[in-house]
Amino acid sequence: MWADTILSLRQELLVAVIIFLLLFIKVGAAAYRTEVILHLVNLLLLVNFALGFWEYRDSILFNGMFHTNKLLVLEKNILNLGTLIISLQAYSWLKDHRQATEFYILLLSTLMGFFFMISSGNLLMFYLGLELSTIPLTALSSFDLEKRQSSEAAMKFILSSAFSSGLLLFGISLLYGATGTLSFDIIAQRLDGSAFQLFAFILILSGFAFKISAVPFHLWTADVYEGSPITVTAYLSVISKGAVFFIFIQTLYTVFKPMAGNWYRILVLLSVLTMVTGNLFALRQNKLKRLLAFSSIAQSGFILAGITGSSRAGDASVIYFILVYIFSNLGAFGVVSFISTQTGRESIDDYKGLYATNPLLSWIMALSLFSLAGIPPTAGFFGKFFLLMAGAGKGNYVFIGIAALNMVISLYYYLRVIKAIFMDSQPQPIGKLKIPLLPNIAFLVCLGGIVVMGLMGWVYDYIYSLSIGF
Amino acid sequence: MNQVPLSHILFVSTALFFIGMYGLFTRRNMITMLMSVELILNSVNINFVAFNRYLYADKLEGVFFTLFIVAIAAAEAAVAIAIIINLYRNLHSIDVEAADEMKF
Amino acid sequence: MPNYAYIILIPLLPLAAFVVLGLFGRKYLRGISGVIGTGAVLISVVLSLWVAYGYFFSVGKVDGVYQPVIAWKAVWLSFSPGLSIDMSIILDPISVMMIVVVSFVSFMVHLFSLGYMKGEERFGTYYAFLGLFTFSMLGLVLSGNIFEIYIFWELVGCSSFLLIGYYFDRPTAVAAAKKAFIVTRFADLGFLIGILILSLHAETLDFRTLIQRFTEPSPQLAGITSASFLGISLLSWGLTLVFIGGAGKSALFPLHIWLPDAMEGPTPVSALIHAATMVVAGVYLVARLYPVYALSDPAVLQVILFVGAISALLAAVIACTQTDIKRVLAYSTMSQIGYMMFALGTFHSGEEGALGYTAGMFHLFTHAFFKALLFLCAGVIIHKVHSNEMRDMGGLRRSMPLTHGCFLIACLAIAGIPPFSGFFSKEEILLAAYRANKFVYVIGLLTSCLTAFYMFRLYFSVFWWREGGVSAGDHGEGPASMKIPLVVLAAGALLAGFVPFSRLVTFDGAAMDTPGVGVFAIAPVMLAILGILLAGYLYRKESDRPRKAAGVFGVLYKLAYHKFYIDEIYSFVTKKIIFNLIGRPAAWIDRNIVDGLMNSLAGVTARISAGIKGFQSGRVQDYVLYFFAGIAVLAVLFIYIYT
Amino acid sequence: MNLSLLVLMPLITAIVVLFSRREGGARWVSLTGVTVQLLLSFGLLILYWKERAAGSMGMLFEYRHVWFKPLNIWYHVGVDGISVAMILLTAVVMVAAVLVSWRVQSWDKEFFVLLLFLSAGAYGFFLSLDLFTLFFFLEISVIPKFLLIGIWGSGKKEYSAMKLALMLMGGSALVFVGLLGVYYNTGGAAGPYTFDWPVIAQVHLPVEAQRRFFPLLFVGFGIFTALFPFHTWVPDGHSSAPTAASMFLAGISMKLGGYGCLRVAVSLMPIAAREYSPVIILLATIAIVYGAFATMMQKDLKYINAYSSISHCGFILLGIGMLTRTAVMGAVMQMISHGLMTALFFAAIGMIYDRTHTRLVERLGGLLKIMPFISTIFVIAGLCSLGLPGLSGFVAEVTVFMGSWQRTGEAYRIATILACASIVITAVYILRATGQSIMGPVKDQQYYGLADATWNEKLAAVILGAGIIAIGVAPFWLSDLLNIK
Repeated sequence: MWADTILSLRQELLVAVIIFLLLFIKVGAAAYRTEVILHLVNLLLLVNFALGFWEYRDSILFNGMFHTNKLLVLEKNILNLGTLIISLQAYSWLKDHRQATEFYILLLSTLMGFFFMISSGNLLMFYLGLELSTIPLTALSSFDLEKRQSSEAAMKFILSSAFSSGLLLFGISLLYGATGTLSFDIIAQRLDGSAFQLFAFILILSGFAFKISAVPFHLWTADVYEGSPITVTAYLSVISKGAVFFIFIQTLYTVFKPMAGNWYRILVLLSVLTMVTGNLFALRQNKLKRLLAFSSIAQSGFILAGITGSSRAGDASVIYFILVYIFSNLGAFGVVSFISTQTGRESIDDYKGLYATNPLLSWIMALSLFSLAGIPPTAGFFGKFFLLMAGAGKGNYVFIGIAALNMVISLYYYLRVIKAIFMDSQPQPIGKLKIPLLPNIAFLVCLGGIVVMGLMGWVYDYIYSLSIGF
Repeated sequence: MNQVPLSHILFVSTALFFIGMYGLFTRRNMITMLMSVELILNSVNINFVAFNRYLYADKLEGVFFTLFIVAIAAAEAAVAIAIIINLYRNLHSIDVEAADEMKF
Repeated sequence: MPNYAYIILIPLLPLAAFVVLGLFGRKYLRGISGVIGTGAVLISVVLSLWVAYGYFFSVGKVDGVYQPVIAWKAVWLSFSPGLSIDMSIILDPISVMMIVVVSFVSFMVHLFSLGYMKGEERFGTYYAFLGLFTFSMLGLVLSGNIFEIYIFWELVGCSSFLLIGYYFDRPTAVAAAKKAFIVTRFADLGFLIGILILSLHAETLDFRTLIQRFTEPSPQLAGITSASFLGISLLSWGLTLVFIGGAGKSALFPLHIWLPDAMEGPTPVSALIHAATMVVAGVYLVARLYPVYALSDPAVLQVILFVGAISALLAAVIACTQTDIKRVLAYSTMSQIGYMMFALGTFHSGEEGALGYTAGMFHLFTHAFFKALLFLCAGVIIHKVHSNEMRDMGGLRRSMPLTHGCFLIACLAIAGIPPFSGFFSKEEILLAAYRANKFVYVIGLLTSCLTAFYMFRLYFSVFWWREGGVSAGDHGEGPASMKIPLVVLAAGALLAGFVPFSRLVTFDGAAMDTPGVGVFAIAPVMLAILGILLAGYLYRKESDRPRKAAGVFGVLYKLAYHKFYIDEIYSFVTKKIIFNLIGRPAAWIDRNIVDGLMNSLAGVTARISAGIKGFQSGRVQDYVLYFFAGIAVLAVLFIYIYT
Repeated sequence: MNLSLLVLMPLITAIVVLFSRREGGARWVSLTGVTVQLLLSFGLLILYWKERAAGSMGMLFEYRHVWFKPLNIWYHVGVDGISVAMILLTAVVMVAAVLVSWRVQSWDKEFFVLLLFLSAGAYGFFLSLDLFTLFFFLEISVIPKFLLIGIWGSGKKEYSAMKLALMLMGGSALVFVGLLGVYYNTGGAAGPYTFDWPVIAQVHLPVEAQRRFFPLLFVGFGIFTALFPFHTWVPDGHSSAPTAASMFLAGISMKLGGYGCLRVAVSLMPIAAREYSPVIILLATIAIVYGAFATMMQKDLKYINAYSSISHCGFILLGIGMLTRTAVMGAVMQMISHGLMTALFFAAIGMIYDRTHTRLVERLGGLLKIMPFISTIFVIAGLCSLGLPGLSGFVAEVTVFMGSWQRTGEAYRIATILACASIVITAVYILRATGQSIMGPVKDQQYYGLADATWNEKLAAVILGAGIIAIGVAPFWLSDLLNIK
């Protein structure tokens, strides 16, 4: 019995263990060198990643509060992998940072929050997971205490997220009033698509939309991404977004299935708005972090397009895309963060002539951007293709056409970066940079993921075999 | 004894909700904005309790949810205050208008 | 039927010469390239004479009628069943006659060039081009397939372009080459479309089948005559367009403008291409399709008749006024070709109605000799005085007696004085014209008189006019390699008339005995002599009579001197209209409108993105406001409107 | 024969190039690679003839391997006559391209790697029988072009590169939507949805779907082959690109479009093709005539050739639009002929530019005296472009004309005649360019002493010229190779 619980909770528990370990280290004030802590954490995250591959039977704990099955384990593992990559990339930033331990405590508690959120079977559990992840995140985003922008970002983040969770809760309360329960399964049975429930749903949706930064709930994104430490930005843009997408698509496909007709239209609208706005804003950016922020907004537009497919292919393609997206986006963010920690330069113009001095970084950046733009043979191509393919399943080709054209627009600003790196030159280009071991490993993982993912069809097959849809 | 109908209570909570929102939109002071958010959360609490008491009195889900919300609101407030203080260190002001360095 | 396969060697040998010299001529074979080229052509000459002998005297006739023979055939490019470009060799009287003429004159020119072009830097290239031309011309005359003839037609044009532009560092030469190519290309467009029209309805590209289907009653003939465009039957369209192609190559009015300029090429080239062979390709083309023209569409034949007559007269008039020796010859060429053309035009369905056919071919045959001779003489003269202008010459008869003699023979021949070759062919033509159309006959007479006049004007002002002439730096009349061709050709010009042509080359292949020309010949000969005397009176001695005479004609003279301003009209049309009114706008539109559209798409996108940047105001309160607005809009849209 | 080898070979070569250490090792490695590739392609040709002689019909050397099973997406390759011809073309052009870029100084490794990558995309495209595979390879080819032009190009290279990349991506976006449309209309009774070309060719797509998706696919592919009015990337792109890239761009990449129009749009949606063919023919005719006139006004040799490419690719679209067997065959011939011709032309222009550092016609002159070889190949390319018999251009154009003429209807006839008329204009601008830059007196004294072509340039020119003449003198083997049903 206990063993069963523990095994089902293995990923969450291990993360919790790490957190407590770090707490003890901190409180015990034992003077460990930061490197040791970093290595320890990375190692344990790696162990956790390995645990994810251990197949264990599906189970439902705490009378329906907590679900777990192969799909969820996979999703958690994807998030875990992303976190691991980020922490590897952050190595050179953290190793001489005083509060490395706190950073990890916060980071991992958000991770645990996401874990609980995506395997929640109940609105209460969902809310707890969400907040467990949101509040540390806001703290993280002001982690550069002395940087003005950082704390400004944090302020915007906490206020708007508090507001959004307020609306989310209001929606939940209305839904509770309408159905009289908090457990997903029962809600699904009791939904009838009445105006009242629809209003509740829209409020809840706005909570999700805020997290995945769908237009018009996205406005915090750019500022927070720009202000926060790049590591946190990377985390926000892939892990947090990915996690929320996981739970979002699950709730849509299971809980709000009766309302499918309604939310399909809403999602199409949001998706178009998100893609277009994200791209249009990204066109004009000169700061790379901001550009990537808007590009990630546009990406969520594409993911929404995939969700609208509301088929197994839709679910599978979304998960697949998020996996790919982790590699590509972390590749790009990794380069940006590495360069900015080394030289503190973050604008596109600073990258002029980068290729002459740092070919490897340039190629990583280029491939990641191509993957984000969906250019073959990078994995991003397959991700985008499947998303829109799933979306087209509904036969709404105008929508898909708009999405396809948006891919062209997005290509423009990605190519601007490429142009700066490969074609332009400047008086004092970024000097030759030595990449330490751990970030290098992270880069290679991203690169490998970008290059080979598309050619390994079985990955998609596996995800598809687990995914849900109707 | 005749009791207050549910709709009245819902009206109160909704009013509270919009008051909070209004405060959030108009107040320049970050602390006040934070308080308005708390108002919103409290309106939610009222909702939960009311629904629970009036419609689904057999279970206590709503009430428990309220408890959690209160707790989390506290945590949120703590972090928010911390952030705001930190911002004040850098900005020497808690006027939200002052913090719009990053835009467009 | 005997095996004619070796005939393929006749065109292939010059081709081989072209390939070899083209690849190695410039570097390795520079010295002996001339010999190689000449040798190759010599073999072709022998072969073609052998073929001619065999065809005319031993095997060609089947029960008294010369049969066309397909000596060789291979599918080259097949479009659809029955419709394919074949590489085939057809033997019939005209083609056999033509291969003799072409290879013979070409050989003469090769020989002549040995001396004339000696020491040229691109000697090998020159012979390579000559080889290419000879190959293409022989291929042209042997073609048994209308598309095959078009192919060689183009190749001939190209090699003519290359040879005219041989002195490529002379801008005038380059311009002339361009002009020649483009004008003929324009005409060939007509040819091509004509081919498309004819072939589509004939459902074949093979000459014999096509002629057969269009001359005997057949569904194809019915189809093409019934179908019409702008009220004219497609058959007429097709034939006219094909004729336009021929007119372009043969420099008939109004497509003649390229020929005089083409004289920028080396003189032997002018002799070969622009006098004896290529320019008569048009005549040959019409002759090749003659049955169709004659039997199925007399209307087009009328067009041919008048175009030919006008060209003949016009060219003759212009020739009287030119002072550049080669240009005079060029215009006379044009005039003679006009002769041949209207000879073909004179078909009528009386007895001996096809006399014009024989006559035209006959004139083509004789003309080749004396016109080539004239050009080669001109070559010798230019070689000597280093100038094309008549006024730099004069009184050369002492210093170059041989040339003088040959030139005189040629002039008499072209003037149609018996017993020189030109006489016979011309008489036949005039006779045919007389029977067919009196008006054209008069034009013919007038032209022959003018011909005599300008030829002797040329003759006198080159060899007489003033005494002494240039003797400075006098290097005789060139080496033997230049003399021999003159003599041989002179002999040809003298004797070619006695070939019993009407027994060999006739419309229906059956022999036809020439009508006695005796009495009929008086008038033309008298006129010719009159012309000669007039020329002698004006140009024999240096005097200002010519100017006076010119003054008498006044405007006419001026017009003729400026070639009736046809060149100017053309250049106006091309420069002003085609370039400025079509080309320039097209380029402008492309850059500014079409491309501008594409760029403006990007511009609009950028403008929009600049326009909406205000939403990202940086104020968290605006953010939450938009957040709430978003919810409100969604709620309104999807709760009240969509349900 | 395992066709995937043709795709892998360039990639392997590229990898070897990456690890080639020695100075100038890159070019030798890539030369070897492309030569082997050329031999492979010839081997393919011979095997293909063997198979056909043995009487096997349909696609040959097919190979299927499941890629994304749940979506029924396969890696599926196979060849028919057309693809064999196109592959040969690509191989030949690639050898020439590597040879002419012998003197790439900066980042030569990257240059050759990108070039090889580009070619791999083209090979894959011509091989693939699964529409997904096809699209995959189609899009692969966009980015290398961008980098090649942007890094090694000349003039306003960034602008041109960006324009090219965006317009081509726009094209492939349309193709993408079209393909999805096709995919979702294959299923139903005929079994699961599929991208598999032979299968789709069997199931007849519903007419409605054809009407909706044919324009997307045709225009999308058409942008690649300079369909009016989406041709404006061509002049800038071609003229800014480095020589090898221009050769490949004009020679091969533009043919991807034509091939796609034929293989995907027309052959999968015959009904819609017939309905839309007047529009196609109209656009093609405009492209032909208008392109030719626009060319007449150009002053820069590369612009001249680029615009003439628009006009010539018009013939491709015209032939495809006319839909008669002969016309389509002519279109394919034109693809191959134009590929060789324009590659040769760009090679010659590149050589001239390397030496004189100008491409402006009025600055050049009398080159025939100084660099006879280069001038000769320039003239040959020009003559081929104006359709001189004995060179490939004539064969292709004549076939297109004959085919178009067989389409009954006065409008079609007029379109054909206009197309024919364009050959005169072609003659005009080719001869103007030749007359001014190659012939005439030497304009600039410092041109004296400029060297003629080096061995590698000569080799490149000879290879391309051999192809041109082989087709021009003996077209029957080509027409046998691509007998279109």
